[in-house]
Amino acid sequence: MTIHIPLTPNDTASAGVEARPAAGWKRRTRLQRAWQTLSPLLRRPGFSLALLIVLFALFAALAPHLLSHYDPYATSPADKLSAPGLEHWFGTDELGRDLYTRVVYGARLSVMAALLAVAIALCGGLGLGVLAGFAGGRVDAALMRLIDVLLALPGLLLALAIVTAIGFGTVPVAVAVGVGIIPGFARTTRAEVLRIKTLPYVEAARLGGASWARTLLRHVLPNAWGPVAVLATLDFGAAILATAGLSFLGFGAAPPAAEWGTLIANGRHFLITAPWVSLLPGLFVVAVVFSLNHLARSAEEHAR
Amino acid sequence: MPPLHRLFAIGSLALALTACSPADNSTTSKTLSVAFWGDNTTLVSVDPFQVYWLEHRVLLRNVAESLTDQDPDSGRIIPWLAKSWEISADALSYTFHLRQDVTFSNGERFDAHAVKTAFDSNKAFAAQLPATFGATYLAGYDHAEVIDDFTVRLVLSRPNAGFLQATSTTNLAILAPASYQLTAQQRSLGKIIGTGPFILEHYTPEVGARLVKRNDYAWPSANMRNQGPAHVDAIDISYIPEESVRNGLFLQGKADILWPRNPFSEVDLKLFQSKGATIQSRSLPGPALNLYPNTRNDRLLADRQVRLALQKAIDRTSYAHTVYNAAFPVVSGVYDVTTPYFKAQASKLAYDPKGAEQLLEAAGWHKGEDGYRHKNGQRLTLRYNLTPAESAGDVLVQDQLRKVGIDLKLNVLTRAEWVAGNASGSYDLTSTYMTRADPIILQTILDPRAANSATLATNTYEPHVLAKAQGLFDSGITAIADPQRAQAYGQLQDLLIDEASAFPLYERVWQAATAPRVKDFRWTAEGFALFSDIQVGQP
Amino acid sequence: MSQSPLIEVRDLSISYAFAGQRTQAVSQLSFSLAHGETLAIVGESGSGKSTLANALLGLLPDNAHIDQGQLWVDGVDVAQADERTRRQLRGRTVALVPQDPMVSLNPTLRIGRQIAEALLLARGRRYPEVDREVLALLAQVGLDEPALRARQYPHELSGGMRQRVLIAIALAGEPRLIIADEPTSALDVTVQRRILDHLQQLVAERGISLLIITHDLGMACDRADRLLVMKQGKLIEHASPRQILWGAQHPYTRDLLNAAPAFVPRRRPGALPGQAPLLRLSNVGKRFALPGQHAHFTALHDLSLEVHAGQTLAIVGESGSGKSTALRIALGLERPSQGHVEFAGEVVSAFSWRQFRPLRRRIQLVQQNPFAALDPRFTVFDSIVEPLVSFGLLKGQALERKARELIARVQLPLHFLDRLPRELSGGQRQRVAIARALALEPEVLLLDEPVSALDVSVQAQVLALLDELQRELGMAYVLVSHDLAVVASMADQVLVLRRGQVVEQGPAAQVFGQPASAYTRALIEAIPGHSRSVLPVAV
Amino acid sequence: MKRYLTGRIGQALLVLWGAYTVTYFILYLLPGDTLAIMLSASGMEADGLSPEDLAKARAYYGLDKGLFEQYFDLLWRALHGDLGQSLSLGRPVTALLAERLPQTLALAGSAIVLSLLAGVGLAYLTAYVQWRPLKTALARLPSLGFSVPVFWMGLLLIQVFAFASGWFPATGSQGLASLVLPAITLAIPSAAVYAQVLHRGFQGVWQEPYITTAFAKGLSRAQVQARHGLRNAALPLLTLVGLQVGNTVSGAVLVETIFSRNGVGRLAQEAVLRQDIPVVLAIVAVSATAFVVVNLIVDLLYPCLDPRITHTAKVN
Repeated sequence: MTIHIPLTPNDTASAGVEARPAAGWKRRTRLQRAWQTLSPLLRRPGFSLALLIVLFALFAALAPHLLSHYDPYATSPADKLSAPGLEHWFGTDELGRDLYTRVVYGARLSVMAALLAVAIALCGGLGLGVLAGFAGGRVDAALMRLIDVLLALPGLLLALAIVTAIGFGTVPVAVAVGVGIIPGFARTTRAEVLRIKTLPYVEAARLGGASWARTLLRHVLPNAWGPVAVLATLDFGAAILATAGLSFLGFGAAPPAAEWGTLIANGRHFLITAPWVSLLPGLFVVAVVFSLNHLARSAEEHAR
Repeated sequence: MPPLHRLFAIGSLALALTACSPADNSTTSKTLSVAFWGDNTTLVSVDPFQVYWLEHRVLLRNVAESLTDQDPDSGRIIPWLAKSWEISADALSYTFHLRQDVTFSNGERFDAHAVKTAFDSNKAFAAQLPATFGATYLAGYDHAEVIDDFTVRLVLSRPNAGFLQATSTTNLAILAPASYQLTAQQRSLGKIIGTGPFILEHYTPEVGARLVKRNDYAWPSANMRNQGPAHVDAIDISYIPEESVRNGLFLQGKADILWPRNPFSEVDLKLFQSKGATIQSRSLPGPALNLYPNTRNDRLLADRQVRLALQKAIDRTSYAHTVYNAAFPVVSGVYDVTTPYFKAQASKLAYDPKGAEQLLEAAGWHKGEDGYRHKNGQRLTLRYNLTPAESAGDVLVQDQLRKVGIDLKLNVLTRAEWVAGNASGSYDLTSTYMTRADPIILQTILDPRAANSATLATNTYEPHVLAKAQGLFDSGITAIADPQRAQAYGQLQDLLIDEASAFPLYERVWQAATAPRVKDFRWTAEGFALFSDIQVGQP
Repeated sequence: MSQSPLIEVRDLSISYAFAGQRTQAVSQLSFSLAHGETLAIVGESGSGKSTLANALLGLLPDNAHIDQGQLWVDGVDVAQADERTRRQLRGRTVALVPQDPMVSLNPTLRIGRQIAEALLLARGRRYPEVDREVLALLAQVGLDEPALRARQYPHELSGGMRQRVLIAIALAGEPRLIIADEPTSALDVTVQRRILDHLQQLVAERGISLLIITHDLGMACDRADRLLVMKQGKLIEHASPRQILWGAQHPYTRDLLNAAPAFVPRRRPGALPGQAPLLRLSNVGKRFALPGQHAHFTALHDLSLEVHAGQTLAIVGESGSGKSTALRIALGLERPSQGHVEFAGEVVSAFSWRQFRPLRRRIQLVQQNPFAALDPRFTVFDSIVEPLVSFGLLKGQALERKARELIARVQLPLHFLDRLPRELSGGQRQRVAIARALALEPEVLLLDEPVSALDVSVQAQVLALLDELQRELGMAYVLVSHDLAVVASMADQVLVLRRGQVVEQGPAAQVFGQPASAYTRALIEAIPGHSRSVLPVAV
Repeated sequence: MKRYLTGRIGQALLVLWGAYTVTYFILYLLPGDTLAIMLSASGMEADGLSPEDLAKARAYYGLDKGLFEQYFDLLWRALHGDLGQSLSLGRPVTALLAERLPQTLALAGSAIVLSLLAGVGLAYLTAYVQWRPLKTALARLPSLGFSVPVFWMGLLLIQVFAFASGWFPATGSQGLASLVLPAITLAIPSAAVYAQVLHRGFQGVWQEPYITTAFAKGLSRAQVQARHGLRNAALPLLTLVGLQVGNTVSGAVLVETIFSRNGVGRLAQEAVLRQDIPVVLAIVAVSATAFVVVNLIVDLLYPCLDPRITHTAKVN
């Protein structure tokens, strides 16, 4: 049983007792406020660790060469399938390439693909959701049926069809995955918009003379953003998994570049003889996705 | 929905545990289980005439038989359902004298009428669907004449030096007339009645097939050691696309023969051998795994110097030893060694990166800052179309070429796009293979007049070479005497290497791992197995 | 009644751990409760009264900790007892009538089952008379058609009916003590009174002790034999109602008494005759179409009113009376189905949103729930200047100056401009909302239940602020409220609504002094502490 | 109620038609000539044939019709229960589905049951456990569940439970035992989602005043959780079960590939690759129907679980 008693600030000291000199007051910047929100979260070791892992992945995507001195594509037949050790942290693959390096360089493709997918889903989903939620009526009904149609199509089948339609590679896979998660975003956004639209402060803003555009941009979207951002973080993880799934089926980037999914997929032939080739990249993916989930959940719990 | 009680049963782990305890009954000892890789998902068929899929041809070899057989060691054609034959001087008519003791598994008698029915049905099917694979075997066939019940004459309209070999293949295997009354579709799904030592009990696409022994079998060719009915009672064939799963099944003893399409990697090989398994290998007759260039339309490989440099830049020894193992044969010609009239070209295929770099420099390609060669602002990038996925070997070659400054772009495509790419010529390198124990098979790839893809075949040669190559193909197919054929095909192989119109990568060795209890695994000339010879015993 | 008291609390201290800090909720509290006695614990939010109720039931949340003291309930020390023993006490010795009947019944279970559950716990699992007794209980708590009610789900009953069901549940275990935690604060006043009367009657009949926990000193004085007044976890006053009313010891208790807006109509000069009203509603009605039917629901019927500068018009009614609809029509948020709205001599009821917009500077709203009226992401500064920004009236320095002026006007410290709504208390939020409404310097301010969500002492402060602002700025107020005491302290004119119909309308003194309708009289009588309005406390 | 039902069914049919049409046109936008694929499948390439031969082959495969003509033709026949012929397999699609569907239904059905059992069980346990460290650990488990790639989990399970311990067969479509590992693999992500949602449901429900009412009656914690907590916490789960149908079909594609199961998922993947439009369309139609029907059932079931929801028009 977890009942939290809300501790309301004291009401008594309201009547100008603490008045400071007028010059003393300056508006707080957004950065300061963001820091104030974030700092209690950072004190949790789990959150910090998760953040660290995600930042590592993002950093690897931006500057992989700083994290490893090996060439991810240079084959070295003599070193093929050597076990993890000091020289090769994750071991080597069947052509003697350093696996850790390949995972780090793979981050660029995988993270970019996932980011692109989430960006597509965000733009599409946010657009549809806001439009449906704000316009209401027939527009809403029509858009929701469209979303239903997208939902009714199994995600992977839709992605497969899209990938075969526009070709293999990281970008098509990202597009396919992104289209697949649009419905979720659209639904969440719409629900949030519908909820916030009726809240008293939105009415107050309207009565204060704010235009719909201003209400939307200043009140509805920022307040709808919370749940949508949490969903985006969760879907960022889901997109990594979905791209991995498509790479597993062979739709990934052009070789020798390899996404994480491709690494796992290629390594699976050696599950019996050299398990690390598949397991270590797999574990890395699990760690990153789990961290993303953890961040999203912590942020959500914190917001509640 | 499955029955409710079933669902509940699944929920209970305990139940499931008891349900799956290994069911070792005595019959399994006489059943041979074979694990192949995935089934053909593009053309679902076990109809002999249509089948090009190697695994299905293995199956068919043991169910349906042909007029002749081919000696796996010498490549000579030997009697089988036909006791003897004569070929007319103009090589246009083949008279076969048939065995008289042969019956189909449905009880029908094997005779000249059955042979005529088979050939005529195949011809009719080829007319309806000219694209079908068997059509190439039947090239030139005009009609059959039944001389008497056990003598049949097959008449060609134009010479086909490969025709006699064709009569030994599964593609021209003789099915019972009843089979041809069915539609091609029904045959494709397993309604196959042959004269072989096994009967195809059922074939379930993508899952597997089951062969059962025929007890009254007594007409093998000389290739078979066992002259009577098969030693094993049944053969269970399963198609398992996932390599690790397939290997696991074999290691667990749930498969007696592990027979994937691609050769084993070194680690797998050692693992299997450490468990007492025997590795059976045979080079598949037909072209080696070659890359074919596109020399037309001002593509980079139009320059012979660049092609020759490419030939030198490929380290075939390292390929064989890295991707496979130290004992793996290094490819030494356009054909695999088991192909009749094979001519070794090992010295011309030696790894010579310095030579390659010199050739490229001479051709005006100079290394830039990115490590790749450039000429007139253009990078030396070669587009290699492949389907459905790249192999470790492709990536290895990519890295080998990088060392001399060639950028090999591995362009992974769906089968559809790959086909379209070949037809439109939007590639620099592409690759395909066919298996048949006769050099004539190369015509289906490299002779524009007979090839599946005329564009691919044309693009392989520079314009002035094409005529020369076609001339050699013609001499090969019209030649009647062996020395003439040997000369023609020898020159052809020289031409392809000298002109760098084919880049062999590796010998297409087909490997199967057999469990310790499996004895007498033997190959046919085309690289299939004779299940009738196999004995299973205690390891 | 010579036996030991039913409840004996000695030196009890309870604290909560929250966000790494410990907060004292109850400190060193001692009291006792005799059999058959009615005791009231009075306090505002944060006084620890609910914590005490939970502690008596042994239902403290996980993060609460009993630091010291003893809690004897019927001879058992709940502070020390194990969960099993405490469970024995609950329902059978101590029962609870919870705070908000709307959410205190399980929405997915039928009423009958929820009562039966309590019965079965008290009488054993195989109690044969369950069904009959459920109906008997339902009848006893004053519900018509008990058989029907038992089959219904909570959402099919009104709030008052649900509270009666909860009383039935509390009675089912035949407890010795019933704790009523703010039992009626969520209900309409007239319903409140009937239910409390009924509860006290039932308790008296059965000789059950009653512990009322409330924020309403008036109600406590009406109902209880003895009163405990708590503030911030400490017991500050312990007396009989009479003692408290005639001379409370502690200044806080006196403050509470004074703060509670006593029912004293205010007397002020009326509107100057001949002056045109600022806002006038003429014969306004509103109908809503019901979904799926051709029927209409009439929310408002033929309402006419006038609001003059510097005056307050109060609209009084219980939930569903149409008072909010009237307000929304006046604001142009809803179109009236009939009649029209005039603002400053202009008919505005047919105005589009765009046409209405300039008028928004002259008519503003303060909303009911201060907890949702502020954008949680906006600082106080952003919130209060938003109307100015929307109308593009001020920028930069001028904007900040105006913000300082406004925040001072609602008597909040300057540095509050940086706070986010979640860092403010309810009263402070309502002040911010008022400041926002004042930003445009409107002539008419609509107040929708402006203090109903606030503690009594805070209510008084906010009302005082509103009064002061009206005197300084000369605004007209339209006050919508269900609380007659609030209305009486503010209004010049009063309008009583019931189910969309105007029941009574006129100057405050007249309506309250000589109510013409029975409904108005009932409303006035239902005011807790009305009986003592003759007493000289609220002068 | 009747009116609601008609409207809801109409809506469902509209969604189905939308799904069918969207898929058809996506598939028709694919590059590559269907005929070329058909021919290459049988070992020939289109440019090796004369125009007459090509026309003959085109007619043989039924590809000699226009885009919309084929669409309406297919749609019309689909409405009559004829899903057409598979282009590459040369068999009626209905026969193919009849052969493959039971496998997938068994897999998906057992996966759904398993995921519900596991998800609900885990969340129930998490809610019941009071010891903090264990509660936290259990609460984090679902996150881990859907952080693991399905195919990776499948391979891992095969290694551990099929090859290392030999408890279950790794592949095959026959028997209960061969269903265990794939069903578990497919169930894990859904179970994680259910557990997570139900866990949150419990978190919310525990704060509801009616739980206090229940405790005040003298019910034990276990009784309160079972009688008052579960049903209310599980309400959001129902919608989710409906939505997970699509994910289960997606998962089936991967799981059937790994476990060499001969189901619809694998058929779908292969059909997309060889542009076998009738087959893909049929599979999409079937899975969309499953999705729509399950969600329809969910909607109709809601009033049973939550009496506050009714599908009849009501006066407020």
